[in-house]
Amino acid sequence: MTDDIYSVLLDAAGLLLVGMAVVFVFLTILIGAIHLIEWLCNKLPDAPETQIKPQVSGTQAEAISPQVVAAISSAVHQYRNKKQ
Amino acid sequence: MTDDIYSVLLDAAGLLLVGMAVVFVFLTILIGAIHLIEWLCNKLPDAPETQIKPQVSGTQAEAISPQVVAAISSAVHQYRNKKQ
Amino acid sequence: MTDDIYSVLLDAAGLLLVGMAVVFVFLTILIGAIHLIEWLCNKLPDAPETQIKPQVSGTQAEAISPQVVAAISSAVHQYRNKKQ
Amino acid sequence: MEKLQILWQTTALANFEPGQILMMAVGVLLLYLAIARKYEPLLLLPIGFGAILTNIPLGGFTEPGGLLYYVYEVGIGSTVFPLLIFMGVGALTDFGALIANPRMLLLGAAAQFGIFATLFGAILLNLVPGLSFTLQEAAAIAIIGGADGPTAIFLASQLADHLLGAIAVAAYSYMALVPIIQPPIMKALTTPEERKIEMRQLRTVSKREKIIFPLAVLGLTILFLPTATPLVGMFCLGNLMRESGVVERLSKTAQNELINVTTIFLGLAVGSKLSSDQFLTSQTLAILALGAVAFSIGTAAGVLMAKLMGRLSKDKINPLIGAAGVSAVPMAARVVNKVGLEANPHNFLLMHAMGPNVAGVLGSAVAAGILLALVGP
Amino acid sequence: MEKLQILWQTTALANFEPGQILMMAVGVLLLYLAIARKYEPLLLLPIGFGAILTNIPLGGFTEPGGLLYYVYEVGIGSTVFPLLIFMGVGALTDFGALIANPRMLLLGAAAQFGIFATLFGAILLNLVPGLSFTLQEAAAIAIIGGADGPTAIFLASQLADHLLGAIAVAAYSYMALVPIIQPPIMKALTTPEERKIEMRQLRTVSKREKIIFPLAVLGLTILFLPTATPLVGMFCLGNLMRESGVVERLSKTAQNELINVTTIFLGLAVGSKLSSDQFLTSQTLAILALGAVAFSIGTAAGVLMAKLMGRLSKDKINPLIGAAGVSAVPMAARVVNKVGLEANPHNFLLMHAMGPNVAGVLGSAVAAGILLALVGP
Amino acid sequence: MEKLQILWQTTALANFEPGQILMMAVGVLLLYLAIARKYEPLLLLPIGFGAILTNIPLGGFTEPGGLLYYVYEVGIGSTVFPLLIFMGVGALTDFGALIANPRMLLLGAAAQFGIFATLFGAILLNLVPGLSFTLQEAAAIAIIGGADGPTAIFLASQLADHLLGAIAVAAYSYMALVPIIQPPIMKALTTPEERKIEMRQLRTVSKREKIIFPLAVLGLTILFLPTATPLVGMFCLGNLMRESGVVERLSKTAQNELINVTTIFLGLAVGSKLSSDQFLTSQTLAILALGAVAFSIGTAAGVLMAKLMGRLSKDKINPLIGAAGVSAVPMAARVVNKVGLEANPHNFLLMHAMGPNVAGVLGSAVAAGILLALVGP
Ligand code: NA
Ligand code: NA
Ligand code: NA
Repeated sequence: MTDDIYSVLLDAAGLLLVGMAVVFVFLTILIGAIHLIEWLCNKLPDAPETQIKPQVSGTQAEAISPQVVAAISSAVHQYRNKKQ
Repeated sequence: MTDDIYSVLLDAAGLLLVGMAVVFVFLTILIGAIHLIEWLCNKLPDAPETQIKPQVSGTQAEAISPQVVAAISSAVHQYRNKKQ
Repeated sequence: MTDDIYSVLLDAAGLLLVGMAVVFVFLTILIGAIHLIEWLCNKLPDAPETQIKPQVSGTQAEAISPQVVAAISSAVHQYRNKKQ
Repeated sequence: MEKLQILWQTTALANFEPGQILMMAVGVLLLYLAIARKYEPLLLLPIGFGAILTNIPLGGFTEPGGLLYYVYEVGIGSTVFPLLIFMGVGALTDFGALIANPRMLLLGAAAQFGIFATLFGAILLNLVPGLSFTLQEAAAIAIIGGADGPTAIFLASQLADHLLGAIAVAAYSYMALVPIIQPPIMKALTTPEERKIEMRQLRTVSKREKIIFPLAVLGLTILFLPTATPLVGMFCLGNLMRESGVVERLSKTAQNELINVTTIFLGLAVGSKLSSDQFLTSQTLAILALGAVAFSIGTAAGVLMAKLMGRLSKDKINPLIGAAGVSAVPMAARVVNKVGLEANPHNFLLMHAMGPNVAGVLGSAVAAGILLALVGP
Repeated sequence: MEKLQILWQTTALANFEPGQILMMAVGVLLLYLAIARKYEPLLLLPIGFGAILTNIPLGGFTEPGGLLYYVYEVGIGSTVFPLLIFMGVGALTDFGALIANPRMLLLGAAAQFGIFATLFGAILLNLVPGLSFTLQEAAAIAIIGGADGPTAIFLASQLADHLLGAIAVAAYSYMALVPIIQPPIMKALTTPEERKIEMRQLRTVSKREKIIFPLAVLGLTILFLPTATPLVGMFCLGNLMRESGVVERLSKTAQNELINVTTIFLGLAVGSKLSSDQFLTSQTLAILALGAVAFSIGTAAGVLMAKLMGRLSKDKINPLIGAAGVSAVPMAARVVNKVGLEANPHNFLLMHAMGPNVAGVLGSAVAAGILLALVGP
Repeated sequence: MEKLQILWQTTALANFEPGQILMMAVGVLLLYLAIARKYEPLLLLPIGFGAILTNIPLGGFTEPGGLLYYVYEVGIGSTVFPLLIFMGVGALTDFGALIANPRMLLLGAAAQFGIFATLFGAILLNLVPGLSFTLQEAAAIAIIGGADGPTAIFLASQLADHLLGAIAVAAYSYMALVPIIQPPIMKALTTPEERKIEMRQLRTVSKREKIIFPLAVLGLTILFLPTATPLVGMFCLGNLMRESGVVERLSKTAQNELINVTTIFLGLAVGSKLSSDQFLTSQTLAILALGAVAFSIGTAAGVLMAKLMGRLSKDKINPLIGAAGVSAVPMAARVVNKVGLEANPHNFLLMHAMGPNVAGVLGSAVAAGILLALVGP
């Protein structure tokens, strides 16, 4: 019985060591990957970046739906009219 | 055959009586419960109520998404610019 | 073997002919249907049309949700207040 | 040529049965009512469309593998759709007027007389040769008198699946007809003086009362009527999300996207029960007639209860508001307001009618629970 | 150490098969096309991501219990996802330009020649050693020429499930490539004078016509082509919700939340069919080639039909608009507009091209119905 | 009278078991914490409500055919709900602060010590008479230390289904208690001088880096830890949709409607596991205790790691930010900011704490993958 618990405890201790080791190794590799990405992005010409930019703002503008814009202009107009 | 219908009719009449009785009893108890809630809410200090209030308006403000707000300010700006 | 392919090729050719024929017939009937609809709509009194119109604009207004309107008015007010 | 023959054999022209054509006409009629007359369009448009799709010869929409088959099994067979609609309705409902004047619950109770009287009436129809309703069928039909769509669909799907199409169509149609059905009854049972009565303004209700209310309703339902807890529970969850003020994004989702998506599919699923073999029966005509009776009796019972309460109460009660007890939120309350304004141009009854109106929702959910407990499967 | 070994045995490094690495590269390529080149990103991004996930060794995404397994079975096995997308597309489509000039339907019909000619071509490829397509497979591949994603997925899932990944990827890729594929064909088949032709302004279409139109389309489909009713029916439901004006909240939900959610899952589900064993075959290359052929033939047939109609008609017709008949809404119509502007800076063909463009959607749904009826299961 | 008896036998009053009453009280307590104290209301409100519903005598919510039964089987049994939430969280997460300072990943790694130490502690509790945890149960409990709701639910549903209710409740409760649990530990392990340290401003991160980052994370997970790919994959999909900028409407849907709908049902489904027979055990008390321990150890490990890194680094590091490594986004980062401001009113650590904070999400997903690989089914 106690033997059994000790074996499970050993298992758990193994998990503790292996788990923390793998977590650290994995995230350390990820650190390296991020540095690599930064290096690559600096290395590559900026052209595609600027190519993307204007269109990105375009899609962000799209995210504000036409109805909202319609609502706003109508609201602004109504507000203006009421004020006068 | 007719006996059968009469027995079902009796059943239906029973349902009519019991059903209406239970509906009335249930909703009458609920009337009592509402009065009890009112009494309790008046009895308890107002503190938690006021504690809730400011945050509630906070979450309501949250419900208006940042984009809507962004849309509005941009719309107002555009409108202003066009006016000038 | 080759016989088999020829029979499938014949099938495919048949599909080509029948398919295009049915597509054209179907869409030609639809052309007729659209003309019929136009004729019917012109024939029928305009009354129901005008009956619908005001309410339609009503539902479109509904599509702009009360919160958006609330957001707008509050935004306009805030904007006004900040300006002053 | 052979290919053209195969195609011809798959056309509807070669396979139509008269009943299917008739049911498609019913579908078109529902679309007409929804679009041109604006009768409960949110439900009747998808129901009408579903009715057309389900009656397409060889369309296979309601056979295993068909779209409507899945939608029905997943959404109504499981009772999930009506419960989600009920959660959304809970999130849309403000119980303030009822909490301010809890006696209005009695009007919501009285109006359920329409349900139980119609149940009795449906059983009476067994005396008519050719008509035959079991207690379960009668109960499913009677719930039309509750004037609440999701409650009717929930109960009908459990007590009399095969009548679901006719019951749902009747329920939504009569809810749309409230402005036509109710006023004559309201006027017949009240004097012009009674209709002119103005009512005392309602007290304001605190946020905390509104938060505790749905929990109290749930608690009482748990104690006394567990069979009503699916309906009442989801309704109270929606209402608690609304009033708690801490889960705004969940509450908005329940009120909008979730209820909209569910409404489209619920409508299609109900429409899929409008197949010719299930709808074109003498029972359907009886259901339509009984539904109208149920609505009328409920309205009358509500008005008479309001008159009685007015006599016993020291505060004046305009008996018109009893008519709102059938639920049909918010149409019935608006009709009360309109009839009240006709009698007295300064008499705004809308807020006072909202109390019995939401009480009627609770009342019919309670009635559904009773019917489930007593004649349920 | 034993634990490290177990971990190692679960890593991809120890289990990769070359095909999986290749398919992940395909997934990354699709992501690149979607993000950097903006090729139909709404679909190709989830498809590419799904392709990566499905090829993870020991990932188990497509085994029973895995996420993509559920998504595929629930959404595509049942055909529910493409139908919901089609409902949303219907709610997004304005048929005004087509109703104003119904002859444009002939252009939408002509462009379907791409489908049927490609079907014939796919069968011809059986003469090539190592390639073998059944009629069902050929029909599923040919539908790429319909230039309509949900239609292609719907048909492929029913006729040739195992080719679905390649077919969907080809369909969306070529739709994204419309601005590159179509202009050379359009210019080769037209003279500069023809491209300069300006067209008469379209009449305004009444609300009532727009409401009746989807019902007429549905009615004709029911009569003549019931196998097309799932696609056409859901499309018409969406369009009716849009045009009826009485169910604005359902229409908006179908156009936004519902179509967005479905798009995410549809893309993932399609991506889950890009497993190495199903995609890395000689058939896939043939599918890509046939898809390009189908698009090109459809474009050419549309343009030639428009030339023919221009000769026979008293109103002038710019033959460029025939190219929009392949559907690929609204990209093809925009391309027509652009090519037209190049020839004549005052020539705005966009509205005139919308007619054949939406006609192409109907045309390919009709073609899908014919294929289902004649070679379907 | 007989009918009244039948009704009485269906009431809760006649059927209550003490455990059910107790669990309903737990449900009410959760509602109180959610509404009055605003403890993670988005989850605890539906969980609390689900707990009430599931303990209704004869309510049948969790029996086959009941609403919560379906919701649980469809959503959690399949792991679909936590994965959808994770996708939404991915779409809500900005990795900019982490990419600008990738070493912060080490803090996210250190904080996972809370998980593995607690696993060991749970096994140690087997020495206490009456308590007994298998390795699988211990792992499911330990994940509470990951301070991430969907990760905890995902892992618990696969390793120890029967403990899911207690584990989810503990996870969300402790996440809500972060402002109470963490500050004393942070202050005990740091000197006032350390807490005053201001950190160098972060560099700006380009759009392209943000797009490639989720793909890199996915790639590494595929290579080294395939068992974590469901969680990490959906998270990265959400993040890629966000950062790619080309599928704005999908990203918004994942962040709003989809996550809201899923949250409602996930909460109800988790609540359905709070049945008296599964919750009222000595294990539950141990779970609550172990959860608090896990949180505390994770916080301490993060802070100590930050101190160590500060000694070894040439840039100064405020050790407080280590506490954010447990995840609990964004609460933990806000707590760091607050404690930092107390020590130095000019010290805004929020952005610096966001790095370890999102690193903690990745860290606990990685830890979950390790646990699945080593003790999984
Ligand atoms: Na009612
Ligand atoms: Na097409
Ligand atoms: Na964590």
